Amino acid sequence: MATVTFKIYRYKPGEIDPPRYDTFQVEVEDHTTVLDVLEMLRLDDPTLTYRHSCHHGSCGTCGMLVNGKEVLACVTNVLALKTKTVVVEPLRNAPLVSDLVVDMTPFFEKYEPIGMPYVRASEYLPHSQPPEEVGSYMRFENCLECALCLSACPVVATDPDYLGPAALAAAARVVQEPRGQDVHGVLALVDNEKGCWRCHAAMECSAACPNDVNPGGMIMFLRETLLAGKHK
Amino acid sequence: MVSETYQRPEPRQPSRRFGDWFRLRGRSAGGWAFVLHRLTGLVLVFYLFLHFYFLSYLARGPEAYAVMVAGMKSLWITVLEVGLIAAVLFHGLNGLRLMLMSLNIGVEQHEAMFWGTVVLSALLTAVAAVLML
Amino acid sequence: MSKPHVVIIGGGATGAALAHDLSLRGVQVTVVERGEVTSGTTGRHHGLLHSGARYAVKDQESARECIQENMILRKIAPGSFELNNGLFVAITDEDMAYRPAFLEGLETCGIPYKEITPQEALAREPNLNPAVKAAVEVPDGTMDAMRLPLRFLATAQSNGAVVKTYTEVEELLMQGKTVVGVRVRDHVTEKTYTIGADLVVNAGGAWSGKIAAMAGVHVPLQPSPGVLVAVYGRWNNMVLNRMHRSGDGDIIVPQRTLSVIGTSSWVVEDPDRLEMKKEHIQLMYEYGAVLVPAIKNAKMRAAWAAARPLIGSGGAHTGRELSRTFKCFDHAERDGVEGFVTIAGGKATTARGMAEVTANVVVRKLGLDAPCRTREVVLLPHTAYYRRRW
Amino acid sequence: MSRRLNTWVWQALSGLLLVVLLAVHLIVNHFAAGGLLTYQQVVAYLSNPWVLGLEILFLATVIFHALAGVRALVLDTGVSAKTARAVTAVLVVLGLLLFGYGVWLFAAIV
Repeated sequence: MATVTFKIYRYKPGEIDPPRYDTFQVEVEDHTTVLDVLEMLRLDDPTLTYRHSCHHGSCGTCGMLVNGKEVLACVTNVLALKTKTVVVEPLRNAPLVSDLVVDMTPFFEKYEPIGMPYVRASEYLPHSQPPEEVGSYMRFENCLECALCLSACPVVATDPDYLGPAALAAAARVVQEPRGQDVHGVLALVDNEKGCWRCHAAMECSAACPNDVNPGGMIMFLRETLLAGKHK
Repeated sequence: MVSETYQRPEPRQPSRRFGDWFRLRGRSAGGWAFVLHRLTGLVLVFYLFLHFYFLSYLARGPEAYAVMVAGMKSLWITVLEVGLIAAVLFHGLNGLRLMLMSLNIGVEQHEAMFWGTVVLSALLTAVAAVLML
Repeated sequence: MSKPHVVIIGGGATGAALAHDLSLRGVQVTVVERGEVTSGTTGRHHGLLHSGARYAVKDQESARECIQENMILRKIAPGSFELNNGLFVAITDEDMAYRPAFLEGLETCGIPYKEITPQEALAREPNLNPAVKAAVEVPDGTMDAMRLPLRFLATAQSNGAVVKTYTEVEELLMQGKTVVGVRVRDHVTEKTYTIGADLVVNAGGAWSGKIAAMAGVHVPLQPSPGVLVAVYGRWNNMVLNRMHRSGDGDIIVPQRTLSVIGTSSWVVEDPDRLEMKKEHIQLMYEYGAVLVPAIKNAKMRAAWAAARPLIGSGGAHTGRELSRTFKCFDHAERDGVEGFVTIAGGKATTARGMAEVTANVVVRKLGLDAPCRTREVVLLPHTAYYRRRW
Repeated sequence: MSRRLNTWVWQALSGLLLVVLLAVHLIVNHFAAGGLLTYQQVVAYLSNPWVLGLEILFLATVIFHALAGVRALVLDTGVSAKTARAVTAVLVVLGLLLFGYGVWLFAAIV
């Protein structure tokens, strides 16, 4: 058990506006995560709003800034942060709804048209032999649609029309494993100045990504594909 | 029973954060490379215009040019010139790094390549400084 | 004539599937959810698309529901599952003793299965405990606990349903003994307002007892939490189950880049206060290692608790004795409260079936003659859920 | 990729060229033998038609690269497509003016 101070960003349109920080003293244990703390705080203050669902870093809803860095709150251990004060703020570069809740609509406006299939061939346990009716083992895609990469990207910060790392990485996945998708159509979506050529390779998206999508590397893969004319 | 009309306010749109072009805190090496590339690029564009201005002395004849060149012979100007060399070197070498990355070469090693760029620029700047001072 | 209006309380799997079903039947639906959709129990389950084999001996009603819904979901939500099948493996002699009853249960419930040799099981799953004595393959799969319900909600929205998140019900509005709407608080502004309804459905899952109490009625619901542990890596590609009476830590569900070990079980009174039992984390590791020995060294990604909404008397101690099936309560028949229906219990796999049964009750009460269409209608992708305005 | 090379590719190619040209320019103009310090030295240097050609190529490349960089910065601010086109037009004119100025300067001293 240790006592940690939490400073939490609060905003409610017309109500808490301008935003403020609320401070709480919280008792945490070894396994307590930032999301656990928010859940505890909400018992006393039901007005605290945040997004969450799976609690194990698989759904991607609880993206937020913790001490200024983009993380999934559910897999962010409080004591591992090693700070006496933990500052929790909403993601950057997204419309703010309330407290820590951001509007994901603009994210999906760019992401959905790419049409990345949600399952992919699994590369795990390559020597195992799947039963006949299964064909090859499959698994869900890495991308959690959490928007941490968009929050970290310095270009998204100033250009809302930039396609952004998540959509570009999804496009690269379609090129790598089309699963029936139209590769040329997807490449046409990204081969322009609001697409993969807008990126300045700061690679902050890849540093922020909680699930090894490596969007920066995927954007570089798209450039290579386009430069080398590999898809023809 | 009739519902009360209630309209939830629109979300607050994010403002454009130009500070993020130059924010070093909370950044990884790739982010620092981006910040430095942008800063040095801006410095070099500024210098390009300055250079054009100073070369206009050439059109005013040998004497005017000699006066301008003599005016450049201060230590402070030389120090600024060394800074300029450093900016050129970093921007050029990091540009090569960005080109390699865009050919999908060394993307996994982009941080090491950034540090290599920094070290190489520093070394070459030192050589230039020795030659100039 | 305008469409009848139904308010669904709860944006979990059940509420989502019901919103979809009712929207297809010409009902105007408003879903109110106090937090983010699927933030209660729905988002936190293993992500298991049940074949029903887990319940084939003890809870055959649930088992039949599962295999039926499993097959329907494959049709209406293509692309939303890791369809790698599942294995039930016997490790001990005790497990072997359970085998005949297990196979008989699969037959009885109509769950397709294929017994494979231990050698073949190990060829498919190299990390499996080499002590495996018997292995039975069943059509288990993995689902995304959040994104499958999002597909129901997305399709419902495209058919006119409105989903109001961060909107908490504070009061059920009554006229005499009839529920006529809800008073809600919008946590975005902390303003309250009323939503009138021809009928209100309580799909609050583990919280449905609390909601029912607002209308002065009791539903025999027992929130039963379990601890789950997610570890990095896929240690198996098929869902691995222990072939024995369902108990603690007897399943490893590979999901995305993780493996989820589940699960313990106890009962609580208040689903908002799930005390995370730290010692259960170690237990999950230990039991998981019986199936896949290497998993005891796997790095943990997260441990969490989720509250199952089980129907029961409240007399159970661990939650295991409670059925996993569901019940639809028409409170008019049961408690004399009109305009109020509760759907409780069940599982994510059976959410569509629960919705069908509930919607049948709802449309009958509303005097509509509209058949269920959710067995055929293919759902929109989950990304379509976000084609919405605040 | 479309047959038409995009600005990013031109930016990269001009950058690559600059690495070579700028090295030559810096070493010859400013380092070799103490650099070009007098008017006469500059005139003598540029009297070699190869050198002059190289310097004019350098002039064009550096102007393109610098202004394309400015354009990238402006596009990063998320301006509308219309504004982007206007900015591009202004930068093209500015670039041509700068190039003209450079050529005029060479002409004035050669």
